[in-house]
Amino acid sequence: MKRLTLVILAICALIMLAAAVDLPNWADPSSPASTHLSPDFLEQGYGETATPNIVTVVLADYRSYDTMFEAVVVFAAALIVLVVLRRTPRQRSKMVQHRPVREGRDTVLRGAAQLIIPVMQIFALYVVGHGHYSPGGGFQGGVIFGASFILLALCYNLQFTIDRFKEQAVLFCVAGGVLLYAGVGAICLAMGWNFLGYAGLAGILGVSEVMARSHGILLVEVGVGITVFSVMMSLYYDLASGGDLDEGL
Amino acid sequence: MSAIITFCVMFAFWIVMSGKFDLFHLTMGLLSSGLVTWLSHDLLFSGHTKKFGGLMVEIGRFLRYVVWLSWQIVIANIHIAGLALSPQAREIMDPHVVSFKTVLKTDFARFVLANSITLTPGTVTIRIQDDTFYVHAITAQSAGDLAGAGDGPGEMERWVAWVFEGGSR
Amino acid sequence: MEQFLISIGVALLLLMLMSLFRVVAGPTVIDRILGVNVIGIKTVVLIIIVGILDGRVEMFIDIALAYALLNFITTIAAARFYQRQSQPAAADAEEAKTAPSAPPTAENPPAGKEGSHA
Amino acid sequence: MLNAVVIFLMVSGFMLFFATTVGLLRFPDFYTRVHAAGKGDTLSTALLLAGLIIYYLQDFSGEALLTAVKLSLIVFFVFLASPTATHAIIDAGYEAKVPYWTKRKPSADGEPYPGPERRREDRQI
Repeated sequence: MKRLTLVILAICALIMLAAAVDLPNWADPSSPASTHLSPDFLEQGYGETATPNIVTVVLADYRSYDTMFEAVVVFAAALIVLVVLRRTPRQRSKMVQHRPVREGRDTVLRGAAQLIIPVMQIFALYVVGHGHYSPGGGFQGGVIFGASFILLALCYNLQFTIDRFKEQAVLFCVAGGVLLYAGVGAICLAMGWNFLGYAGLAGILGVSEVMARSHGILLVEVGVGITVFSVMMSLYYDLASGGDLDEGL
Repeated sequence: MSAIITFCVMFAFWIVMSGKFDLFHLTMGLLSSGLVTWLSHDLLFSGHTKKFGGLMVEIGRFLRYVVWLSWQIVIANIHIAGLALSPQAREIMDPHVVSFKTVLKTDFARFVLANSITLTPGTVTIRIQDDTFYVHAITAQSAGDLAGAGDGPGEMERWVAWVFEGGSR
Repeated sequence: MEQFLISIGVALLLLMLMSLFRVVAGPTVIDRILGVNVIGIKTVVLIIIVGILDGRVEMFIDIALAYALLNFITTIAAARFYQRQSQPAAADAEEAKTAPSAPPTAENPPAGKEGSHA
Repeated sequence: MLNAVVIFLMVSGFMLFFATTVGLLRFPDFYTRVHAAGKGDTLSTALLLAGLIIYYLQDFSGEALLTAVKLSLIVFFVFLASPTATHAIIDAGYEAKVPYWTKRKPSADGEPYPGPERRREDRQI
């Protein structure tokens, strides 16, 4: 079986190497991507979407399908970890508990956490909201927002975090973020444009088509942010407690 | 009350970070501050006096404490840098662990004291178990500075008690 | 002045490489965590120096702030994970509660406020 | 004139970081290394950032002021986070009973120096 795997891998590698010969050279100024696509994006990006950050425009508008399925991949990761690790209460009793001894020791970490966490959350929302102007966007902001909850779970304990943010709510957010992304695309479809053609939002939001694309980018960034932060929390809940949801690290 | 203060502080942070003052971004800022306030309004000022005036007094006293503390931090850094660069570091060092019971009541005051101990010369807080501090001291003299002479609390602990619990300095 | 900033940045990088020795050599895991923390904090300074040389601080500062936050969380998480691994399992923990949970110190002072002078 | 201040701040921050690194490399055990890392890191980062803030504020404008405020936010964050991280690390090391270096001799009645070493005999893990 192992030998078969090796053979298949070797064949795949050979095919890829053969295909790589035909790729244009790195940073070749005469390759199709450099002669047509990049200049077009750079010249028309701001005019079409009123968004100065070209990276955001390419990520969330020109190749929005790709980003949507990236969000779906993250969503699938959370589901798989949930399926593999999460235990039902009946299975739980058979397991040996490993409870860390921590009562009365967390004073310093709690003091730092209560000051840092709110600032961190507003910073995360700023990163999501200002993806149009500075580096940032849904993925980065979502990671920081999720990390703030992980800090809460580390400095207090996992049970405290779960009491504030129930597992059901987290899973609702996991699905809701992807739904928001796809829903924006579906609304555009319903308005008679392409799927994820944000200009279709112009009639609903009451703005020009260019501004509608800018707002559409913001909406899908928010969707990605919700997905990423809730997926991080879901992963942490399951991984830190081994699926029991009682004691974290 | 704590929710209102948290909202104002969060909105100030948003303004500083955003630096854009058009209607769209300000609305976004209001929404974000509201969301953060809803999620964690009980965190930022937990364990403090609930009255606005009392909070102002605490902040004012804390600033005076910071002035005193910064000088201690400079001394600490000169001390540790000299120790690191001196050729006979192992002769000067005398590491040992000190424990003492604190007089501070609130968790936040203990947090401030623990971090101040970590920042000042020759001592690092290892652990706070209930109300006992375990401190690692790198020289014999730094342990003496920490504990203070006689029975009463050390100088730093009196400062922290004055800031947060209104004791005499 | 730019020359000065560049040289400071390069010197910081060299010192971070020296700290990397502590990460590679150990001897314990917690030593490595300490070395990584030191390097992480200095990376924030390095990012801002690059930003100033590039003339786009307002962009790099977001990256630096995010890096500082994530570095802090990483350190805490690694330390907590290491701490949990070194604690006894649940069955032993019951015994440990009867044993003196306070680590004995130089003079193990009784209740009351007293430092243990050498 | 301002350049001189910037150079002074950054060079002193750099010297502190140099001392930190030397201490991190040559101190005998984990606990003393934490001393070097925890203290030197905080102030040297703050000094380096302060120098950068002053350098950045030389061409003054409203936006530059906002950016400088954001930079000082990082300084505050370092002063808050660095001691906390130090505390978390040394607490974890103490829990794990990392070997302990001391000059102190066992006392007269044969008792070993009761540092963290004795805890290891207490629990026998």
